[in-house]
Amino acid sequence: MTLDWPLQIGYFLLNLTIVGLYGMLLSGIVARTLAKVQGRIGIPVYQPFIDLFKNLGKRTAVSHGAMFYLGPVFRLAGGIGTLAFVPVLFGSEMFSNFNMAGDLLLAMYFMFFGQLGMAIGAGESGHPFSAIGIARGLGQMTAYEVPFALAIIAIVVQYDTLSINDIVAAQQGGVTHWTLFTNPLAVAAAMLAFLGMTGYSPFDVMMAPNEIPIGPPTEYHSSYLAMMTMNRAVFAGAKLILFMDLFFGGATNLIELVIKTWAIYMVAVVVGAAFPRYRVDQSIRFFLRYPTLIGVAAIAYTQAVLLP
Amino acid sequence: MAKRLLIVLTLILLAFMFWDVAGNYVEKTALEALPGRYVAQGPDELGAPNLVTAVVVTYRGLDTLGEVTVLFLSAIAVGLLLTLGGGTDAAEPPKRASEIVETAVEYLFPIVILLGVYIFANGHLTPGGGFQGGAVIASATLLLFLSLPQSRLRHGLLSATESLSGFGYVVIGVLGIALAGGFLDNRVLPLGEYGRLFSAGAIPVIYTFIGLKVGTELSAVLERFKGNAP
Amino acid sequence: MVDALINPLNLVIVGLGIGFLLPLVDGRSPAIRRGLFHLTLAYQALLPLLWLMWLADGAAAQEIQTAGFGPPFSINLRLGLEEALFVAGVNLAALLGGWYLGDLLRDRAAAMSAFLILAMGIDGMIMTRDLFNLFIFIEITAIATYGLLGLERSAAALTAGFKYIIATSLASTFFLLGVMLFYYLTGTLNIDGMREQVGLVQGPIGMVAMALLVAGVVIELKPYPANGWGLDVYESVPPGIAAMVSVGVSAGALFALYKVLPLTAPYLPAMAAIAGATFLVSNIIGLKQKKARRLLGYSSIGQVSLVALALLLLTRLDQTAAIPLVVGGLFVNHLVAKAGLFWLAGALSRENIADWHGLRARPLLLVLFGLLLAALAGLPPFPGFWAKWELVMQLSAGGMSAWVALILIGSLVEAVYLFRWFGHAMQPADETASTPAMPQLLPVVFAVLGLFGSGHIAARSFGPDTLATLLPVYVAIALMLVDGLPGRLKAMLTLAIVAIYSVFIAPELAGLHRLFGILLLGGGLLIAAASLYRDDSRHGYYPLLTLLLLSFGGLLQAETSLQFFVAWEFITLSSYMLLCMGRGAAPFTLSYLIFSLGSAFLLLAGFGLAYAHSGSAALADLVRVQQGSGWVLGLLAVGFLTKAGALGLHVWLPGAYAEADDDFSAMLSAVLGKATIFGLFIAVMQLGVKGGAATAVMYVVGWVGLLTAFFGALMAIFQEDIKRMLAYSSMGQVGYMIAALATGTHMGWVAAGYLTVNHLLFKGLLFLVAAGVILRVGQREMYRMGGLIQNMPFSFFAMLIAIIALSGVPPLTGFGGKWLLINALLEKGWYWQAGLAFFASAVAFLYLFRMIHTVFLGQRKRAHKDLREAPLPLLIPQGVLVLVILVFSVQPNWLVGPLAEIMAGHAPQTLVVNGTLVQSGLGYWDGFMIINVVGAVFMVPLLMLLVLSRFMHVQKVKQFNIVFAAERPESPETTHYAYDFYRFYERALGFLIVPRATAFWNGVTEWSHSLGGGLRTFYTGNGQTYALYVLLYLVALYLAVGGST
Amino acid sequence: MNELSLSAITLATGFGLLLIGMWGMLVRKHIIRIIIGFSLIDTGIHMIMVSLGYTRGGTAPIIDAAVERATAVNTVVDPIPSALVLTAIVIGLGITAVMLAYAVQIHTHKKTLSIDDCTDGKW
Repeated sequence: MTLDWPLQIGYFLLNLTIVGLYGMLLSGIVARTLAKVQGRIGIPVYQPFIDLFKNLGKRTAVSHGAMFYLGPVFRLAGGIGTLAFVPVLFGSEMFSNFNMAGDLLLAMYFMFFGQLGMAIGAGESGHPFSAIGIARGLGQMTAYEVPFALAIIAIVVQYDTLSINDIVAAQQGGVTHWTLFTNPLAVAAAMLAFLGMTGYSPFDVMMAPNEIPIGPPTEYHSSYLAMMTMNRAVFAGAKLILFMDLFFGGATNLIELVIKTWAIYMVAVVVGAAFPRYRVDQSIRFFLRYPTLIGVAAIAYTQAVLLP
Repeated sequence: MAKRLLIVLTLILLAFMFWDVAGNYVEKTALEALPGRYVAQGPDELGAPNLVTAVVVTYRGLDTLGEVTVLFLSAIAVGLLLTLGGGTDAAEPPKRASEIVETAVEYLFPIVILLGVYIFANGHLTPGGGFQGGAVIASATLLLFLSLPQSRLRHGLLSATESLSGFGYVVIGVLGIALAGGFLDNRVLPLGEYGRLFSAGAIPVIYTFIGLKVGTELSAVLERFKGNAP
Repeated sequence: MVDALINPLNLVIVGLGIGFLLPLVDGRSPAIRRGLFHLTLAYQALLPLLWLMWLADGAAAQEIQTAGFGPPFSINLRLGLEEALFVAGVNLAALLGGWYLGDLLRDRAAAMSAFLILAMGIDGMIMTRDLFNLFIFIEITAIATYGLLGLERSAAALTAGFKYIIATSLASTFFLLGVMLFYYLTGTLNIDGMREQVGLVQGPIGMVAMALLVAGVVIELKPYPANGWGLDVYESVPPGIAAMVSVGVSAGALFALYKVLPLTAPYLPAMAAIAGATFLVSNIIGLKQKKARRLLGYSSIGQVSLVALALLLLTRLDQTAAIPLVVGGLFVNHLVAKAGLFWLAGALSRENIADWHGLRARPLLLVLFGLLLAALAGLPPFPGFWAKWELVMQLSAGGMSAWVALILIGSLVEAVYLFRWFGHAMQPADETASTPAMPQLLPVVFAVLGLFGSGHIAARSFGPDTLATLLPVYVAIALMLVDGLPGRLKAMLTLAIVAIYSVFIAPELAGLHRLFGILLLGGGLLIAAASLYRDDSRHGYYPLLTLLLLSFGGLLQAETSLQFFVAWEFITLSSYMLLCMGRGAAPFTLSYLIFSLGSAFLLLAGFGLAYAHSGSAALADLVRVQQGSGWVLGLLAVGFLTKAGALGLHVWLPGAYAEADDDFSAMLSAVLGKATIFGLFIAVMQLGVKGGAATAVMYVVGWVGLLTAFFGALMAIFQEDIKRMLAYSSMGQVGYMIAALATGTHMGWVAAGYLTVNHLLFKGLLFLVAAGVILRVGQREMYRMGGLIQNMPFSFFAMLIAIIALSGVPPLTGFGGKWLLINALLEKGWYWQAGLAFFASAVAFLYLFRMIHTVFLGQRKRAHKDLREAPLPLLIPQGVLVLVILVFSVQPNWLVGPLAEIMAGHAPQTLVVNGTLVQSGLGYWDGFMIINVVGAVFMVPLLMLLVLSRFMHVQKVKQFNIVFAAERPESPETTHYAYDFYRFYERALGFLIVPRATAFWNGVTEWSHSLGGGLRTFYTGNGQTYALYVLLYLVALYLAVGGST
Repeated sequence: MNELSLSAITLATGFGLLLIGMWGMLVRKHIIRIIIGFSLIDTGIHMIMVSLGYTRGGTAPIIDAAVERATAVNTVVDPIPSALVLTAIVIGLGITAVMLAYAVQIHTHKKTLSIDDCTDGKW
């Protein structure tokens, strides 16, 4: 397969910009929404942009070492990379990114890239809260990974492919073809896992502001922090798009994309607003209980009902 | 008690087993082929009227050599056990026998020895042989010990006799390989005239060696048991 | 004249003649007496050896007549090949034993006579062809023994001797009565004559006759429980005498059994049952035994029973052609090894096996001891190994699998107590006991040499190719001789030898074998090169390492299952010995060896069954096994899984990996573990695709693999010790390989191959990094480290690369493995398993982060401020491994392509490699493109940060300059979050890792020990009870077979 | 048993002696009595041996004036068991002697001759 590399890179930068901006905006919206739910006025939706620029403009920075310095780089590269391996819009060459490099498994495993790099960078800071936060985050990650993986397996079995594009293609032709309706158990498992992935309450113990002030990124500030904010936007966008592609029929245009991803995101936000924080061992057990059972049921359902 | 019961049970079962043999035993009415051949040809082949001797000394000579060995070994074993490291505790000297006995033994001793010699020398002709003769000789020693508990045997002489007669037996056997049909063949010497003392080839020689060996060995064993041996 | 000198009858004549003469030279000239004694023994040993040679070259068996008449009129003897072998063995043992006993016998001409005649009597038992004459020789042997037993004057020895007499005299009474009844029935005493007329031995009298004869012989072989008298003797009499009773008298009894066997055919199954039970039970009781000599007694009885069992079963199968190798091999093995051990035990004169510690300080003794034990345990190249192999093959072919199981279980139990003893010897000692005098050790040295020699001869009967598999041992022995050289020089020598060997065999390897050749030998060389970092002499390390590495070659070159198994056993033995050199390894070596041997025995059983079904011993003919392929595969798979440390069978693994020398841990995990995978490949490729039961086996193996992967990872995260963590990690990673292999598909095998290669790279790297860190820090607990990135940046980088490669995060090699694995599982339809694989690989992140963080990141201890980077000899192999990982990360198709090609020869191809794109039926993956995209993507934020940094004042801050509740932390110890890192995870999932497997195996241990304790309560020590057992044996035999019909 | 023959009686007696000897060996505690038991067993065996070699109406196998050489085959008993029993007797004697020597030594060391006190080795 020959690729027109300059064009491809150009397209990707475009995607990156769109998703990045959208992600920033989304976090503003979420903050605002949460404030409303809690009866506060909250920040303006453009506040994340202000914060970003403020951080970028800082004149000083301390470093604890090379890995500390590279941590945010890894983090942001992880976010951007994840986006790079996920097609944004179905049937559009412009919005398909570098999806041809690998399938769903690539996207799933690449999500860890940034986390790992960040964890190592934060580790070098020597701050115990960083280590504690990472330990908790990783621990929780292993747990929600289970229902998520089961859900993925269920739909891979259902569509008999690992290619994200093919999965989206199989959902075209009407709302009823979405995985949400053809395989609701898988979607339920995946969405529960999604709650853990976003790191909102009740699964935010790794950042737990009250006990281990924001956890892993404790020592990061100024430009480092700015890059991490950017990553949150891009990474969140990439994950949302992946979920949309896999479970909600994908999107053929940007409007559809915005609506669907916003809706998916709101699930996490609403749940986060409604439930208090779990202790980390509680959340581990939580994910390994019902979400996992649902995931198991999803595979059984797929095998027994959908395949024959 | 359980053990006693088990013993009884075992013996009862053994008894049943033996009954299987005794109950099914049929007395033979004729000789089998092998002994038949010994009886038919033994006298001619080996020149010994006493077929038991023929079997013992020649046909199954290796058994007999082994038998001598067994006796030699038991003498050694008794010797090893009773001489090294203490031996029997002879706290009080044994009591002397009465004078009658002592005197009788003085007369009897050479006669018994002579009888023993007679028995092993005529082993190929009459019932008897090296072992029997040797045993009689040893009984003379026993007689001696009973009457004179303090008496000592000449250990070196005994030992030399014992060793040399054993070695001589083996040498005769080897001569059998060289001069006759095989190891322990008695025909290294001429068979002589049937029924005479000096006949039946090497049988009388072998029986002499055996008789001497058995006599000295058993005597030595008796002395060991008597205690206070050298 | 020459004819007269070589006449076999001289064995009797000379022994007896000199025996009679010896007392004559009593007292006068002890030197002459001693000279005569040894000269006679030497002649007695030389003569049968010569005959053995001639007979082996095809000379006719010697029929010796006595008294000038042929059988049946006179007694005749025979010296055939079997007789010559046994006589030579016994007389050699007598020669060495006589030398050993020299001091004890010096002043006792009578005892010398008895000893000479004892040997002669045994020779007679072996050679005679007359049943009554056999009785005579039995009695000669017995009484000579009684006499010699009386040499020791302790109450224990005397009572033991008396019990011995009671039992054996009853036995010979039985025998005599049996002989007479046979004579009554057949009219002859000649054994060959009786064989012709064996039809006459029937009816009630016949049955009783046979029972008596059998009981007479069997009791001499000391069957359980009627053998307490024998054990008492072994324990209490001088070891030199005990050796002679154990090997010589038993040899005669065995041969008597061999002669009686054709006459008592109906009793054969009962005898086999007795021998089997005795073999098993005495080994189990041996577990409880603490006293060295009594332990040897149990072992002795077990071994003799095994020889008898082999004889009986082969006779039953009518495989008489195999008897010389099997029975002869087992017999010689027992004879030499057991005698050697008795002598050694006597020379050391330490009663309790726990007192044998400190042998380590005396290398010669240790080597002798280890080799003797290895021989007893049936390891190559000793004769017992070849015999056991042939026995198992024949029994399997004859459908006697239950017997195979019994033999292997018994052998394993025996190995337990033997090597526990060795473990005691390896313990350091406070005091150094006096070294025994050389004259006492000389016989032991000869015994070991004899074992090598006879092993070589036994191996020859399997053809020159098998003989070639012994090459590693000889190389190792040669290296052992130059063990005095400096350590680094020896390391170079090892590397050179292995490198030359590798180059030499490389052209012969193709396909899968070439792949594993590169892994095992190439990887082995690389890891072995790291040993250069140590400059101490490491006695014995390099010869054994050479043995290990060369045996990998043997494994690869193996064409028959035997050659494979030989190499496998060498690997087991050498790795065990190497493991023993680890400082804290002592508590773990035994379980390592036991599980390794258990694994080996399962393989042996599997190969035996394969031979039974395919009729071929070629490794490539496993594929011809049709019926029973499930069983064969099951046995082989469990065997390999045991060695791989699969869940439930893993209890040996963490301790072994953790406590081995640091560089050897890398070898164990990264390289040696691959040998197991190689074996599994061979088994699965040929048998796994058979359908039927094999499919079920594969399914189970698949689950076991994934559960191993999961639990390995889960247990790893809770370890404080870095090597323990790596050990559990290895266990988990191997689990993936097993699972991939078990799919039985092209994709799965490519995945397994890929995972194997990758695991070698990153695990070698991790263990070597750990070695460097441990060297510098002097600790293994990770929480005592921290912040070492500043001191050891390269080590950090190497570990970083390794953990990324392990975790499966793109763009390094790990992702390929995960992708292939998941695809293989999904393609196979193993969806739940795939879910578990995801979970396991996520859990792996936990320990990976913990490891790199606790060691290299976080707060550095003050004491570690001046530590230096790891030494260069450690870093260079690390560099090579990093380089290889990076190359395969950029061009994974260089690895996947050849793998796909290799595996395509064995299963329908489902994986397509198209340029840099790898495609399965489900998905696709272009490693080259991924790394380019990731590289480019990485540049974006990097450039951004670099640019931003131009405008900032980036300042490197000191250690404690952190936002810590507005305070300066107290000390690194309290600030480094490291200890009990995943406490919360334990709270959540800790219930999963309760050490059930350990508890189970402890239970097995306990149970078998108490079984042994229970079984030995039959030994009351009372001579009368023993007499009762003897009588009961007769009755039981009769009732079991004949009865009152 | 078809009819009561001479040798059958001695045979049965021999077996009887065997059993009595075994009883003695198993039940008596005194070592000397155990040895006596062994001797009884031995004697029983010898009786059995001789009985087995008996032919009906046979005489001793000595071919002298009393026995016609030509018909000797029909008139003498089997010489082999007689020869064997001779050997067996000597062997039995040897073993008995050794046993007695052991008894002496055991008494020296333990000052007792009860077999129940001779359980030094056990496990």
